[in-house]
Amino acid sequence: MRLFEYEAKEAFRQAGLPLPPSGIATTPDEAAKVARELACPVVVKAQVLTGGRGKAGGIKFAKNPAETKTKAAEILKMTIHGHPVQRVLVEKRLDIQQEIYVGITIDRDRRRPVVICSTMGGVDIEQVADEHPEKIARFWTDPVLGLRDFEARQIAKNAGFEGRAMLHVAGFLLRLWQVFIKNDAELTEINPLIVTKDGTYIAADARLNVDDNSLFRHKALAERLSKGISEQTELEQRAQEHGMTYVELQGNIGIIGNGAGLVMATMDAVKYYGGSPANFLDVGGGATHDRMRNALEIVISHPDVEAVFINILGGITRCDEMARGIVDAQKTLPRQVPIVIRMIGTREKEGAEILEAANIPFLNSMDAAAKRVVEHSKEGVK
Amino acid sequence: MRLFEYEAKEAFRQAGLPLPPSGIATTPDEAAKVARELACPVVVKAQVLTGGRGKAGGIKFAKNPAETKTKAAEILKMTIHGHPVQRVLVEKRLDIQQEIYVGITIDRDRRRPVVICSTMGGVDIEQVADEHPEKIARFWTDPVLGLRDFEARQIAKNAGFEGRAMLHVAGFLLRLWQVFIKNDAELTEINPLIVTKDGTYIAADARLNVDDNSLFRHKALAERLSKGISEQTELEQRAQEHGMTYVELQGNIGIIGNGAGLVMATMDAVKYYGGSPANFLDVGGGATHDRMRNALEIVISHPDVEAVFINILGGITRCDEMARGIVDAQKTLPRQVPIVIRMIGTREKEGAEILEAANIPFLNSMDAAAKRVVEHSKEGVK
Amino acid sequence: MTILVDKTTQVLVQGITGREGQFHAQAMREYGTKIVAGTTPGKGGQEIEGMPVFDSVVEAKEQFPKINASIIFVPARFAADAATEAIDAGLQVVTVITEHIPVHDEMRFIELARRQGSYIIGPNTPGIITPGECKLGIMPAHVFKQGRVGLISRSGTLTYEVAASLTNAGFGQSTAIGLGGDPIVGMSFVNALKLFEEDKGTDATVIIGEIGGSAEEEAAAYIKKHVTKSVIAYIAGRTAPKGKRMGHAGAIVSGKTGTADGKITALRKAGATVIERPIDVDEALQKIL
Amino acid sequence: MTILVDKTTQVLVQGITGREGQFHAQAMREYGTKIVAGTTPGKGGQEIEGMPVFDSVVEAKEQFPKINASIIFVPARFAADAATEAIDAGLQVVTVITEHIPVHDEMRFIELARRQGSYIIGPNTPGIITPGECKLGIMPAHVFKQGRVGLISRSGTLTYEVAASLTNAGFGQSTAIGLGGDPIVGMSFVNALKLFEEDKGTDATVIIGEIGGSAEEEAAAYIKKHVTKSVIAYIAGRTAPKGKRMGHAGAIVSGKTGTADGKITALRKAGATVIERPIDVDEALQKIL
Repeated sequence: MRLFEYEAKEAFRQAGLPLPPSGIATTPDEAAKVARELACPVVVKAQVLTGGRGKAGGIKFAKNPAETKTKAAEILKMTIHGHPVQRVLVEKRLDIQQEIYVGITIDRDRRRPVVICSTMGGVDIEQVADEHPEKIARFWTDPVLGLRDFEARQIAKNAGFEGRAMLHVAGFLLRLWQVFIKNDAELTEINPLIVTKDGTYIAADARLNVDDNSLFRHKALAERLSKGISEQTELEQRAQEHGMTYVELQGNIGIIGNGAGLVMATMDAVKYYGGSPANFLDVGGGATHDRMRNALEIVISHPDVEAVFINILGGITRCDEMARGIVDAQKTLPRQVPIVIRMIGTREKEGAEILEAANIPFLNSMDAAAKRVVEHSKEGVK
Repeated sequence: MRLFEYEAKEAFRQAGLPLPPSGIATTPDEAAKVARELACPVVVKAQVLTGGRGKAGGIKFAKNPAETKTKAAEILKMTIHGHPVQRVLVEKRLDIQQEIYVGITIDRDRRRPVVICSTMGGVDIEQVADEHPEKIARFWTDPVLGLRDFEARQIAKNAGFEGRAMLHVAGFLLRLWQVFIKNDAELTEINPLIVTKDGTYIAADARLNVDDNSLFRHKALAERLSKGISEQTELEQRAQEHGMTYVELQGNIGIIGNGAGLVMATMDAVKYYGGSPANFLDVGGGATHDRMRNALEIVISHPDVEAVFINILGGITRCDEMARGIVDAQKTLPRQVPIVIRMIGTREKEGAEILEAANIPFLNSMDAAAKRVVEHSKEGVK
Repeated sequence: MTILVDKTTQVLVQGITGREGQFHAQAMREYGTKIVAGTTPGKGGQEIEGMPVFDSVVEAKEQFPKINASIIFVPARFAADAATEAIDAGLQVVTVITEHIPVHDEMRFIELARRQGSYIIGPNTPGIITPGECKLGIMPAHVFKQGRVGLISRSGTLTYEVAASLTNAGFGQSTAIGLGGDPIVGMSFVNALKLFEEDKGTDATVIIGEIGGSAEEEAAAYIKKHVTKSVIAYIAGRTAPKGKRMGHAGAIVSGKTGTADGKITALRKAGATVIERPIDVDEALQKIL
Repeated sequence: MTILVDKTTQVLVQGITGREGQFHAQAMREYGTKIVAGTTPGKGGQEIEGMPVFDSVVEAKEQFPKINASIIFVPARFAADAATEAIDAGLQVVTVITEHIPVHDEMRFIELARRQGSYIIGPNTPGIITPGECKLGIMPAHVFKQGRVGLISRSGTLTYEVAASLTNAGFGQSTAIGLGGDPIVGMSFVNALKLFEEDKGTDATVIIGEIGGSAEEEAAAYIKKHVTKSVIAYIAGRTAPKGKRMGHAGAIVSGKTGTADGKITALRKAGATVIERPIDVDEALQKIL
């Protein structure tokens, strides 16, 4: 899960990372009050669970409380990439001399955390990686031993820092490592880490994505998520609550299957035969008929869906359970769309009987089913 | 440094170890108030930085607030092994079904933490080790990997716990390990870990000794020490403030030297020639003349001292610095006692000149000096 | 001939008293896998359908010193400890079925396994099967058949889809491995390709990849340099959008890495036959073998 | 012949820009030790009396690949990191002069050294000296003389006392090692005895122990089993009371362990000559050699 900037900064604060003086506000008046307390030019930043808020106009400068109020009012009215802004962070504006990048993420292929450092902060690090690869230092940390002081210094040096700057940046890397470990981070970064004109090092921005699987260790975050405050859409959230994965796409065919790889292959087959998936739902392993019922409801909730393809390969998942879920769902679905079912594997015979009794046709071949659902989807378009 | 029981319990609480409901009191009235709040039979425990308070009468039971007040008054008047009682801990009295021992300390020879667990809690664990060695399970933890869950369970099992009891005890060991690591402990133990009649596991006592060398990581403890609240005597504290080690002994000869091994050997030599050391002071490596002056002042502050033996072997320590310190000290010492000096090594010649100028005799041989100081000490006794 | 597991493999089931553990222990035993014992901390001394339950891996190994593999059905928050325990006890193959294990935990026990020289299969894997000899997993056994094609996959049900195609077409499998759907898994395509290359019982290998990460690109580099046997590859998620997790935590295209196109191109360049539909595996193999 | 360090040893001084580091780097070099370079993070590029300063051990090793030993003068709170850095860079002998290092830190880097196969001398040690060849420490060099007696000690100045006695009596030393005064130290009596036993340049070994721990008892057990050369032992602190730390953090009798009597008895039983005064070392050696 992605954390709000102000949440990430709280984690940073606990690790001893220096931050700009700031306050959070949910109304323009509150924002003005924070600006008064800070008594200096400020920057007003939209708190949203998405990237690119700067380009979208979600970051504005203000010279005084009155201006802060105006700017905060503007930002609080915005919706950035589908996320309505509900809070702004009002921060002291810094006198920037240099912008640095430090970050830690997980390198899948090496199976290790990778610490990244660059003298080119304040811009998209992937762009720096493309255009100035020599400006980026990377270090793969031993996940058992953790990041050691001397390693942090070497990373900073490799990125091009010398003398006291090297020691400063190393200190930030070590504290960021604490954030990474303590919060089960998938990614944490400071971009930019600012050196002010008087030589102070400050974490101006903060990013922290926490591994969803670790939330049993992070109760406060789990609670925030349970209130529905997350970067997910409503349907994604509903699916997750039922232990399923839902992804929104652009087409008009709903895709349900058991197992992520199979659902992706199903999606690819639909495209192969000229169709276009509207969404993607993986019911997961060993799903019950209840879950299948929910899956159908969620997929059909998407207004663009004009046909549904259910692809079941019974392993731990039992075909009879799935069939029962489909039959149940059809009774209560808000609207009727053609449903094409492909079903083989464990308890296939029992599942077949259930579907036949309810007069629901099904196929054995994934490709045949894909062709059929594409036909249905095109009928709908007509 | 040794922590008070209530301090140790605060560290336990932070690690999630279950403790009896309790409150701290510095007066009998406060103790009665705590007992009222707890609303149950209580135990009143002297908070002192020494062991054996139970045998000394520093732990008393009380059935109600009035009795708590009486018992607390008694305990708050006590001095246990030289430590006046300034606080009592008033705790809910537990319904004991079983007493368990769990502890972690450092095994010098294996250079590892050793986790110790026994079904025989509530008594001195060293006594259990002597009389029932088979009742004690020990496990040497890898200091890099730390104690793992499965290891904790195995320790509990090896100590004789089965089923749910094994899981409970393992949980305590893991949390105690957190205490050990987080507090740079030399020793931490729960004795007894109590199983109540209703099957709850509770840390009834708490012991925690923190490595003095780690105090830069434990600011609150360092501050408590700096206020002079410690298990050390006043002279030990004064010496420590000057970076020296002082130990009180039983005889009448003060011993000063540079280097712990040398001072011990000096002490042994004094005994060898029939004398008896009153105290032991190691000025440490590279001491200045100031430190030597302080050393002499501290050693002579001990009223039993009738002669002093200063044994200097100049390495990083310079003989001239030491000689200057001795000359300085003699001017200001509160009382005059015979001082025998043995001095060789770095800047021996310069040191000799300083001492000669001040009319202070010195020797080159440790054994000759030891003999001489023993003679002086016996003159004093006459 | 097979890789990693065969009829001599002696298996410990970690978490044998749980619903899943119990069910699959029995299913594996029925398949012919030598399930020797199980563990559940606190339940040592019990029996599950005649299989003895121990409190710890060490105790199970004391009783049955020939145990050399384990399969883990322990809940996510305890799974890392179970895996570490198995690695520490020196088991050679540790299959982690459990999904939703925190990735930091995974990194740590995978590193410990590397030091110790243990193979971790998974986490979040259906397991490994050597048809007719040893099933160390939760896959439906009937889609697999003894044979000479190696199968390596990042996916569960999709593996069964491909295995069923193979089996129906008469191509049995030497061994089939599910690598697991998490971003971080123990065994990689490269590790498995190496073992199949060395295995005299394997004539060709089918790899089933998906979007996300660059395990397939690494496989391609390895194939180019070290693999002499034929490789057929299928990549799921060609039509998946960027930045979305497609069910598997690991199936995500981030920036320029992890795209199906990148993987397909790399594999083609390395000389692998890349198929567009699972069903095409049959035809591709017929051309090769 | 000598142990651990000799005229070929190439030394790195960690913390060379500090007062102590600078002073002793020069003193060692004057003695003849090959001081090749030094480190102080953040001060790379400087020079100290012609010795180049690097930011890290790795950078120093890149420039001087033959560096195989280091000596650490870094303040206590940074010393563990310095030691770990040296171990990680593969240095064979790492001498830690620093005192007051937290014991948890010590346990960790000593364990890492064990895995890596590096020798840690200290912490809280005067160092090691092979008279006439290499001084890797802070001891006053003039009390040592080239010769054939090995010297192992837990103490600093007491070592000089004994070394001076030896030297005055005409017994030079092959190598003299200060193990360090902390409860936890890297090299033990047993490690050092083994090296002296194997060293053709050593005829007899003198060990200087003290109360606390059971390193001397372990040494006794080892001597009994494995040491053929004569051993003379002195134990300081016979008259120390129980439960008091006698200057060294490690010098404490706790319960029944760590007493001088226990150590003396064990060493006598193992065949060592135990002397009562440092000065007696001369006579004891004359009887033996």
